[in-house]
Amino acid sequence: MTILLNVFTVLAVVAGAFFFLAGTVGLLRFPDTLTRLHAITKADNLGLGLIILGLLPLASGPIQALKLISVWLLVQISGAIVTQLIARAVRQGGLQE
Amino acid sequence: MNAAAWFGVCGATLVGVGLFGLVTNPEPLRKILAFNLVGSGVFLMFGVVAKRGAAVGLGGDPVPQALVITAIVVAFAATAMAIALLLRLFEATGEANLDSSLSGDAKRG
Amino acid sequence: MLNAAGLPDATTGSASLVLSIVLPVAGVVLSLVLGGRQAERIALVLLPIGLAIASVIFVQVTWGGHSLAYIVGDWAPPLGIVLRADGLSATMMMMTAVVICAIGIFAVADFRTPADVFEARAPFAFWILLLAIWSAMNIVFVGGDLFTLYVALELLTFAAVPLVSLDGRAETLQAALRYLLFAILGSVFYLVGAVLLYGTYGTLDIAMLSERVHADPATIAAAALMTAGLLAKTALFPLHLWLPPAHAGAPAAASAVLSALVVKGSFFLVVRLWFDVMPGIPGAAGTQVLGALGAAAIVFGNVLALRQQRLKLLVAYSTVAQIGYLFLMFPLAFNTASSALQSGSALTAGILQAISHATAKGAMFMSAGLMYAALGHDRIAGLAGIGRLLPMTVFAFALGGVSLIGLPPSGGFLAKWLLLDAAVVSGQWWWAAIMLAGGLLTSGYMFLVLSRAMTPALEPVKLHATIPQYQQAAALALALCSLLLGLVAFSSFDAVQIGRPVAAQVG
Amino acid sequence: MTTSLALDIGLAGLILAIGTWTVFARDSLAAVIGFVGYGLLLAVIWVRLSAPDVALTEAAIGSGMTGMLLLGAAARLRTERNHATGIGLRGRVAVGVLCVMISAGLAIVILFPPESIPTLAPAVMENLAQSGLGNPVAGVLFVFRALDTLLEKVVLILALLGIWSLAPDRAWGGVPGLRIYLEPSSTLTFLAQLLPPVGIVVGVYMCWVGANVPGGAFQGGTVLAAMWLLVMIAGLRNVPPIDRFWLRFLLVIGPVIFLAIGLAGFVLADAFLAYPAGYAKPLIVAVEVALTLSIAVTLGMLGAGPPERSQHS
Repeated sequence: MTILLNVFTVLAVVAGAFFFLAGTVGLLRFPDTLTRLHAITKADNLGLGLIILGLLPLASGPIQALKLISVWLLVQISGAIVTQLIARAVRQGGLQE
Repeated sequence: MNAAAWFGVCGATLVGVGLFGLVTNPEPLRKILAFNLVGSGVFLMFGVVAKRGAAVGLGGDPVPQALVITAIVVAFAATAMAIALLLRLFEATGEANLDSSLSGDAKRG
Repeated sequence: MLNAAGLPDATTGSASLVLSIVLPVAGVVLSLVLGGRQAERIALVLLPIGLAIASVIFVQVTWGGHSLAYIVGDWAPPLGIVLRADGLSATMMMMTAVVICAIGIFAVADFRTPADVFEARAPFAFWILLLAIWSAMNIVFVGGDLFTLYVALELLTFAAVPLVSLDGRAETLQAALRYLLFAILGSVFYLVGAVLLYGTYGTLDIAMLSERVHADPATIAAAALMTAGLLAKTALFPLHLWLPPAHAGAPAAASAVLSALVVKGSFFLVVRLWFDVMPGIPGAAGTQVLGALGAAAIVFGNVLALRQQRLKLLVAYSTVAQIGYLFLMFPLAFNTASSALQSGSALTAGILQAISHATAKGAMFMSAGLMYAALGHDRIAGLAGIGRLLPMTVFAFALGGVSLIGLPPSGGFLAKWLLLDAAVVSGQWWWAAIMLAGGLLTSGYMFLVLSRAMTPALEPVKLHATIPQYQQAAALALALCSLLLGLVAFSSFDAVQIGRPVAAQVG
Repeated sequence: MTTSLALDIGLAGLILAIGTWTVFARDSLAAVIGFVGYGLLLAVIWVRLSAPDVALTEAAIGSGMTGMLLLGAAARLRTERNHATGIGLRGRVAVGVLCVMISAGLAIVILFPPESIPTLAPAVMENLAQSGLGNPVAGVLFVFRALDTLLEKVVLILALLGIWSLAPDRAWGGVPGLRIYLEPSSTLTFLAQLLPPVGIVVGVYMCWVGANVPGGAFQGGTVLAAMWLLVMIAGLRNVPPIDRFWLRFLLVIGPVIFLAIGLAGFVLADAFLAYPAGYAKPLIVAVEVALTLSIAVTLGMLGAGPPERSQHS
């Protein structure tokens, strides 16, 4: 049983890392700010979600598992809202590229 | 060369890099940023000294760690005051640099 | 009397050390809550009490003949912090108390909360910052742990910087920012030294360090970096750029506090570091370098003072020069036999020089401020007739000058006499030459100012503001203190030497 | 073992790279944004150095609050064309050589420690039980070196007073000039309604648990201050004018209680800042709670800056 869990963890974490990589590549390659924002937020949220999913079996107890999930939720919320704010600032011509 | 030694070298280099920025960069905002860099370098050296002193089942010697917590708060207070002074100077004179001719007569002496 | 760690067996009656720190801090905290008008009252109430505490400590140390120590929180070093007051700190605390009382009386007229408003910015800030500077100076003098001294230095800096830009003019904001940047650069260097010392010896307590210190690369690096940091805060010659605009731009009472006291705080730590923590480390080369920087400060400071057009800048550059004098004592206190710094008459001379400069410079900045208020400007060329208008102020300025030049019976004279004597005894004649040249240059710009002030004005001088008598009296009192300091030579004992680790050598 | 060493070396290299970049980057705003990332990575290094208390402080104050102040300043100074000419090339080379020597010297001294590493860890551990605290760092901060912690709180108050004293005379007693989103954007309001409850729970938890596990007054206070600033920036709460009595009272409640308990040590225990036997823990927790309140208000007002508008306008 533990082997299955370990395999699942490795797979999930690797997939998560891949999405982070994809997000970074998007950040470097995409032409303007809005698309870069899009790439970063989508990829990183999904990547983090996968990594945390992978780490859940290793958590020492339900409390620590809940803490991991709350980390993910907080990053989700703050990431999404900050992206909205930056996008609004860009659209109003605040921040030039 | 364990991890602590590497972080020590990293801290020492940060002190040098930050010092270079603090002395040579003309913009006061960048000087304050460089000061924070030097500060974090020094605190890392405190952390390495603490890690070396780990004993009796503790991850590190708590005394330097407590000193670092106090020093971080003091460094923050210095940064906050420097930034408030800089912004107030920018409002009062429209420019934020240190070598303008404002205190010229002091220069001319 | 003192056990191994430099602690008296029982912390007898030295609770006064704690009071000297805690009372001004309590004053700061209370005035912040109670608001502007109360801040002034609290400060004026605390002035005599603080003076009384400083005198109690001075009496306890001098009559008891041994240094006081107080273990804070009942945890002895290396874990805990101890407060130590030896002869050195007792004399400096007395000087600080006297100067702050005089400046407090002087500042009542300039920093009074107007009747129509509950709280005004400048008075509220000034009185709290004055109390904060007092508590920071007291901690610098009695602190026994290098990290507590670091926090005290920061307390001193954060209380001094807002004083520079208290009247909000643009150039004072720039001077305050440059001062703060130099100060935080100095404190970072000090911290690097502290971490090296702790990494090598496992303690930051001064007495314990002095027993364990031996010359190895880490200690030499720590000594060099800490000294460099403290020199930046003391504005010794190459690092003096921030001082003139900062001290000249501040209001009269503030520049008196900055020049007389704040600069002495970091200087005192250099003395503590070199004479108490590591007397054997610097060696001949180190002391000669410090002496050379002092000599350069004397020459440059005085020459630049001679060329100033504005009185407050002249007095500020004279501070840069006088700071140079303070560092001449290091090479003269170096005992070639034991290749260590000897706490003898040279140390007494240096502390006497610091005390006489503090009182004299406080008086000079106060009188310069009064002349500025009376004439509306402080151009030296336009000082004609002020001698007749404000005789007491110009007299106080002149007495301060007498002490800086070092004419008998002033404290400056006694300090220079002891330094010259040490120079002759140790055969380092070049320091004697520097001192005499410095004395000549100082008398140069003093006569420059006084001759202008004494010339009768062609047309009657219009008074911008009426100057209250007690302000002039405060400046004169401080100048008289500096003048009569020389008479201490006839007293039988030498207060500074009490509690010095090495046997006091009769000067 | 080598993989974690490789990770550490990679982390140290990354930190060095970002640090150097923030010094040499041309655009100040980009450098400040880089600095915030640098601060968070630094917190990870503190975890690797097994100093969780310091990691919390570095993340909260070192990169969080400092980052916010720097970002605010960088944004306001963007319009200022940087025409200031720095030191000439010869000067830069000289300073560079000096800095390289200092760094090399420090690195050598760090790499070759003394034979017997001096440490106070055993001394702290044996005396910690007496104070009833579980967290050794909190023990050092509040029992062995309580004077430093008290003075440091006074330093924070003085920094705030220094910043307030920069205000123009007409604006004294007025409202600090915090940049506020005038037209309430729905997303920021959503964040300012959702995050503070979580933040307050986390802050209070960090302060409460600080006596036994990593946490403490400073870290908890900073999180609370961040939440207060968020609510003010989103416009849900207006910034309080600085002459309010409750504001001044909360500013000083921490040091006042700490000082009172310290002075009580004269009578109850036998030294200033000593705690009577058996009552150490409750007294320290009381001090920590008061300090957290004070720190939250002080850091909040430090973030808000000097007063700019008098209350009536």
